[in-house]
Amino acid sequence: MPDRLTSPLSRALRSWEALLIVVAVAVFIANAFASPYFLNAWNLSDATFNFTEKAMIAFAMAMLVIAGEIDLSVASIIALASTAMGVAMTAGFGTPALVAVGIATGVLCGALNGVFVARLGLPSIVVTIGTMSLFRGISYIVLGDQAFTGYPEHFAWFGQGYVWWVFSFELVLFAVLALAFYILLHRTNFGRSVYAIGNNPTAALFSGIRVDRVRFILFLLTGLTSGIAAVCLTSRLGSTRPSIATGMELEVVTMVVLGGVSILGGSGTIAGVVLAAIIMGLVTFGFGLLNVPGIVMSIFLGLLLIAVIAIPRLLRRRGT
Amino acid sequence: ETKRIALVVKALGIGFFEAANKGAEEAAKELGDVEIIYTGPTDTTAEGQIEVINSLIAQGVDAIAISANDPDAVAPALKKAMERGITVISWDSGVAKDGRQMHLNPSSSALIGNTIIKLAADHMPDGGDVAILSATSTSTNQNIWIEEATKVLPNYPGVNLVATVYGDDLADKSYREAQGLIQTYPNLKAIIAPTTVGILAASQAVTDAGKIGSINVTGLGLPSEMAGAVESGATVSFAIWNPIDLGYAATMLAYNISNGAKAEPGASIPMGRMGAATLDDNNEAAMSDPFTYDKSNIEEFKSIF
Amino acid sequence: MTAPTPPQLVLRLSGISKSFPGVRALSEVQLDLYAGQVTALIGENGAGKSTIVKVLTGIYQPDGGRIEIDGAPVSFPTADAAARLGVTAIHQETVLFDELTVAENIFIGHAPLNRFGLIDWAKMEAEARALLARIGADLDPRLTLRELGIASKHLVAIARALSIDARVVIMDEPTAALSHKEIHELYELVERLKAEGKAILFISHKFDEIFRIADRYTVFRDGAFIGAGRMEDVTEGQLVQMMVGRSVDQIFPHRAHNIGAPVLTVSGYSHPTEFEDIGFTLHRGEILGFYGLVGAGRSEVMQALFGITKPSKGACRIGDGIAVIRSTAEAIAQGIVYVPEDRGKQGAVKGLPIYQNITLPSLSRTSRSGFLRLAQEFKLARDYTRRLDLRAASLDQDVGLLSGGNQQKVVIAKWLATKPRVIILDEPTKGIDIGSKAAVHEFMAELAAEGLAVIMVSSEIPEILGMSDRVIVMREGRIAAELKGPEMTPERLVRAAAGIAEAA
Amino acid sequence: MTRFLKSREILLALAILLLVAVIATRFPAFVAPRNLAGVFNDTSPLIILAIGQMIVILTKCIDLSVAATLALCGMVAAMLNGAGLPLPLILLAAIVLGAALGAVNGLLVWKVDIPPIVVTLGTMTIYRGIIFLISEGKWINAHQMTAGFKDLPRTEILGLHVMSWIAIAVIAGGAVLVNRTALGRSFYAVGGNPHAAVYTGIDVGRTQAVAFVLSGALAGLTGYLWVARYAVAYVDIAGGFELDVVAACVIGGVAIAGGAGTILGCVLGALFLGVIKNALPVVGISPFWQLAISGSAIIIAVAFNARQGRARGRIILRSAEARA
Ligand SMILES: Nc1ncnc2c1ncn2[C@@H]1O[C@H](COP(=O)(O)OP(=O)(O)OP(=O)(O)O)[C@@H](O)[C@H]1O
Ligand SMILES: Nc1ncnc2c1ncn2[C@@H]1O[C@H](COP(=O)(O)OP(=O)(O)OP(=O)(O)O)[C@@H](O)[C@H]1O
Ligand SMILES: [Mg+2]
Ligand SMILES: [Mg+2]
Repeated sequence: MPDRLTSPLSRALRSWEALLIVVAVAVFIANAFASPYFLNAWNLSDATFNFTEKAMIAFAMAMLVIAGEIDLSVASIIALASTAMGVAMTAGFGTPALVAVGIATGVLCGALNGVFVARLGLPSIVVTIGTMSLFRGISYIVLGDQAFTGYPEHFAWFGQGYVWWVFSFELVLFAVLALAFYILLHRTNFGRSVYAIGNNPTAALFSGIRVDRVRFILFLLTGLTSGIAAVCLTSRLGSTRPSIATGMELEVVTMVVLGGVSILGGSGTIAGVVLAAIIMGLVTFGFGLLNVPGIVMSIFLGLLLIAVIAIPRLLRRRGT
Repeated sequence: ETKRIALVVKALGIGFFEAANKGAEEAAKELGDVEIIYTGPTDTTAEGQIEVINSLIAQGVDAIAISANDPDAVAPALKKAMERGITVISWDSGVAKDGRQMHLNPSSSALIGNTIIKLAADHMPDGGDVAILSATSTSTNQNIWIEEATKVLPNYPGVNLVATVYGDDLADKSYREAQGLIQTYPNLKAIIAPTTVGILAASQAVTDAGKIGSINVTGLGLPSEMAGAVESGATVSFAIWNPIDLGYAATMLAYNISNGAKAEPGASIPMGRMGAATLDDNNEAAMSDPFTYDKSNIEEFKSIF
Repeated sequence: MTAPTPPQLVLRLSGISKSFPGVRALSEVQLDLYAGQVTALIGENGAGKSTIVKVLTGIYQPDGGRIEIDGAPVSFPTADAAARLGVTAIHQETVLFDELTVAENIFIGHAPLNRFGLIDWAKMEAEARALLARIGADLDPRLTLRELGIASKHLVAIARALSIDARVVIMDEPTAALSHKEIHELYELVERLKAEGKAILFISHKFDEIFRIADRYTVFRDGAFIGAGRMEDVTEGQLVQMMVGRSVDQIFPHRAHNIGAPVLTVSGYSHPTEFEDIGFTLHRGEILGFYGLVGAGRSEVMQALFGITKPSKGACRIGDGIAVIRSTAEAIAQGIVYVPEDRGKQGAVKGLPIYQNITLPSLSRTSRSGFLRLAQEFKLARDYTRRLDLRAASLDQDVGLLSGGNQQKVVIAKWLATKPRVIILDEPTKGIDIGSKAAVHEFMAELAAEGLAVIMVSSEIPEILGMSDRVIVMREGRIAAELKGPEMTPERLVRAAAGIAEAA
Repeated sequence: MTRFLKSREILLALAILLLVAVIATRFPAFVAPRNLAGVFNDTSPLIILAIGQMIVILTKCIDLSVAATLALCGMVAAMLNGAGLPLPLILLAAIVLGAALGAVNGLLVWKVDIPPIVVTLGTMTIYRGIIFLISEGKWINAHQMTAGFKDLPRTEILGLHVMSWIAIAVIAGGAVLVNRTALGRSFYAVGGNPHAAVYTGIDVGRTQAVAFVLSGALAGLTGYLWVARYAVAYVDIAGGFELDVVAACVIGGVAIAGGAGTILGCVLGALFLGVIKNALPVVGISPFWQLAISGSAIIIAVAFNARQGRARGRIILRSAEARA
């Protein structure tokens, strides 16, 4: 018996990622024709801000969804982490401490979700709808109608700074996290258990995988990446309001699903999420250059989401 | 070569901003070599405005005139725009000082603050409780007006400000907040809503509660939207400046600054038929006085804006 | 021999075939059912008995063949259609709704309506009570099903089948989970149905039962029709011969019984609702059989040993030390592994390739500091699949695409790869074909010979008797008997499992 | 009916009564019948939508597009009103359009087999977008609506607004549907055990599609009520309201995994949120607390429900069966 049925190359060519690459290239070319401003290094660099923060969370969310769970509280975690940074700033903390506070708040929020889901066995969709209100609610209690402004000057670098030429800090961080999550999901035991849990949690448990621990860690990871995104977003906006990042959870989930991660768990890749992030970024930017209102873009993304999932299913049905 | 001036609004679809766009187009026609890009997010968020600003930067527009959802959050993006040589001014709802070259207030904030209190006080000879129903808690302009209003409160003895609540410029939320005010404060004599969404919702709530005559709704509204409330008596009078003039003036200012007019304290920059804007120490200027509407003149204006 | 009137043919199946991916479950089988007669359908596990039931009740659509009722061709596109044509079934697995009441479970799909067309609850409950009384079940129709044990659930399933006024009644292993008394009441019911002129298809693995109530038989083997006839014309030996295609005692491998030191000692294991006071000792090189009716609680005990369910009291010694097993990971670390009964749900991770299934519990050995090493994984997988003679296109084929027997091999390979001391096999040959079955038996013997301690849970008496050194019989969550050597007779097993006193 | 009064509903009802009582000690005016009627009236849209959502959740699906459906139907109703259509036709159009939008969800779930959460995530943005396209983003304000259009929901009959009466009718209809009809029971069957549902001749996909149609129709009806009540229609009305609707169901004890839940629980869940929403401004707690409070309520409710319904495992010991 051979180890592998088909070469990895031929498999890759028939995969979801191949479809996404085609879509991405098509969107890129369409944009280049539609607007004379598109093919410009600085403009393209600016366009990346449309997706980098969401994509950071989407990597962790992808793993969570592959494991058969979901976290709808990510945007609210951003609000709470940003509020915590604001409080820390008012207390006179410096930039490194602010970053630490933001990330730590994210991890704590993730841990709370993790306890509810992994320890108490509650359904994650409901728990995170609850914590979604709770986390943002705390921000509202702290801030009310106020805002935190006046973050230290160095702090602006995380959301506005450039590492080299057109490569912003956020873009580089996005790439680094993509690589890290690629390794974690596809190259480690932990990643393997995530797939096993997503495909069959009972069999995974019967195979000696500490299912609850894995789930808990996955919630920590979405919390962590939300905390990181909170640092970037707060730095980019230079201020904190409790309404920060409203509705972002749905964009993150859309990105994950568009990236080919099965919402029922069990399959999906980081490469797919990266491509989906780029497609969503290109679409929003391209429409933006044509001054198309954001809501029209979201119709397009909604249709794209349903179409990319429906078309393979319909074709398969006709095939059999 | 035509100048491309972007009129960035808080959200698309709001009557006030549609009217401002009319004014901008009027200015463009008058100037001849101007193209107006009317744009904005579909909901009133800073993030949405930032995406819009980024795409305007990429298009290399000549000027951005913005009514901001958040004075601080949009500032970094606008700073970047200025670095790339784009003229940036704010109008209606301002941007933090370093995020724009100048700000055009529709009127002087002190005047507006005073007007909204006065409109309420004029119709409550015996004094009593009043409450404020504002837009979002982060709206710069509303917050400044409320601040100014509280400052002049001592000049109106007997007028007792009992609460300030926020309807987020959402019709349903504003309605509920107004309802809450009516229930909580049995002696309420007036609701002041310095926002067009809020004043509409509040007058609806007062009508539904059967309190026409005992609670007067006032504040800032559009004649076209408020005609019904004035007719029913829920609102005796309200004020607003002309949004068409505001859009016109903002466009004129953006055009002139982009053509080299210096925006610095004390400078006077022409704005077409609206005269000239004189900048104060914060590079802010006021356009004109608010104008009061009541039964006597509403018919005349309701078809205009 | 003159029958007064020849029995009337009600239902005739001919040339029925049905394939699943990788399995041909039925190939051109035939089956006749007569009014007022009980036809027994006999065949080994996986012979296709339940599949034909599902074809007859509109759950599966056959790939080909004819179904006739009273000589007219019919088809059953849905479960509804089958019921309307007068075919009803008690399915092998209880297909009921935990959140609904007993009465609703009986009547869902055809509940009695009042004159406004609304469900008449009072009437439904009264009718449910009457139906339950008819089968001798003392259940409150208003209880939710979740509150019942498996035997009661089975009675509800029987009542449901009877709630449809059918001409054809199918019973797929109806007695497997019932107690002695309930079984007798079921027999009486079957007699009554016969008298009412219903055509009955009765599926069972118990020969005494078949000889007691059936008038005719039909035998399937590996999805094919082997033969049919009248019960009075056939002996038990002939039926067995037809079922397995060879004589029984050849099936099991001969093995030396080299029983060594104790490996696992369990004492006083209890659980609030599932089992009580379980104790036994297992030795190196031993195969310990666990027998009982389905639902006796054997799987639950095994899962407690494997760290899945937590026992409320009791102790467990492995080798010399007290072992505390709180999770499956700890069980594996202690050298206990469990090959579960429900391959689909608990054993194989469908959606993952073969090699990943095999290495799943051994990842700590194939990886280096948490990072996967594919070459190592393939090596381990290759070693064990070769040993078990796995048939697959490649090691990265999805396990879900394999046949049942090959899936079972993957699951066993996965556990052997952890190099355990104790291996628990729960119904290891359930639903796998004869060839694979022999391979599994062969293999178990080998493992024991290598010094592994083996626990085998099985509901098949020949398998239990053929393979075990010692047998523990469980009934309703308790140990009913421990039998060894000459005590190990089918008779005594059945008596202990059913709770019948020993014959004097 | 007593059979449906599980302890969960009683506890929730007690919690609501306690909440109201605590408020009443400080603000007696809150419990004036008129005010309570007002609270009920304000909660009516939530109740109607929660009943639709419950039916969808019963079948193991979820409908995230309810608020968008509501907004689209409301906008169309307002536009038809502007076009001079008589009120009964407007109502009919709103309901039919809602049902059609629900059917789109349902068909994608049934025929194309896309997971409900993905379908409704997609249609939620699409439906909102369509509002923008048909309205060009413009608001329709009170003065652009006819008096009849605005007055229907706020007309008072026997001390309650018509909107409240409609909610009561939907509650009654919903209760009859899920308790007394074959279709209603099949919602429970499909969600409780889809595999077994097939054995009883129930078409799982079709039943789920029907649930979406019902949810859509109720959202359409609510769309008209909402727009007429608040006398405004624009793209973002009821933005994010889908989460309140799901929350009401969850607090009311509807199991997110399907197959379990009652109309009464669902109504109580909605009322719980409604009382909090209405009470906060009265009690003088800053409205900024509202989010955190309803979030905590969701978590407490789900933890509580999970504890109650915790699978007891198999019951093998005879002695244990009686106790269960
Ligand atoms: N849905 C299915 N998908 C794939 N294979 C199936 C399916 N249902 C049955 N099979 C296979 O078809 C064959 C016949 O199964 P069936 O359940 O009819 O056996 P059976 O005679 O009822 O056995 P038992 O006595 O164990 O109940 C088996 O090999 C089984 O694995
Ligand atoms: N209380 C129950 N409710 C529903 N199904 C049950 C229940 N108990 C058992 N079953 C089903 O019956 C079948 C066999 O029962 P189960 O595996 O529990 O037997 P067991 O307790 O393991 O005993 P054994 O292994 O001795 O048969 C399984 O398909 C299982 O899902
Ligand atoms: Mg069978
Ligand atoms: Mg078992």
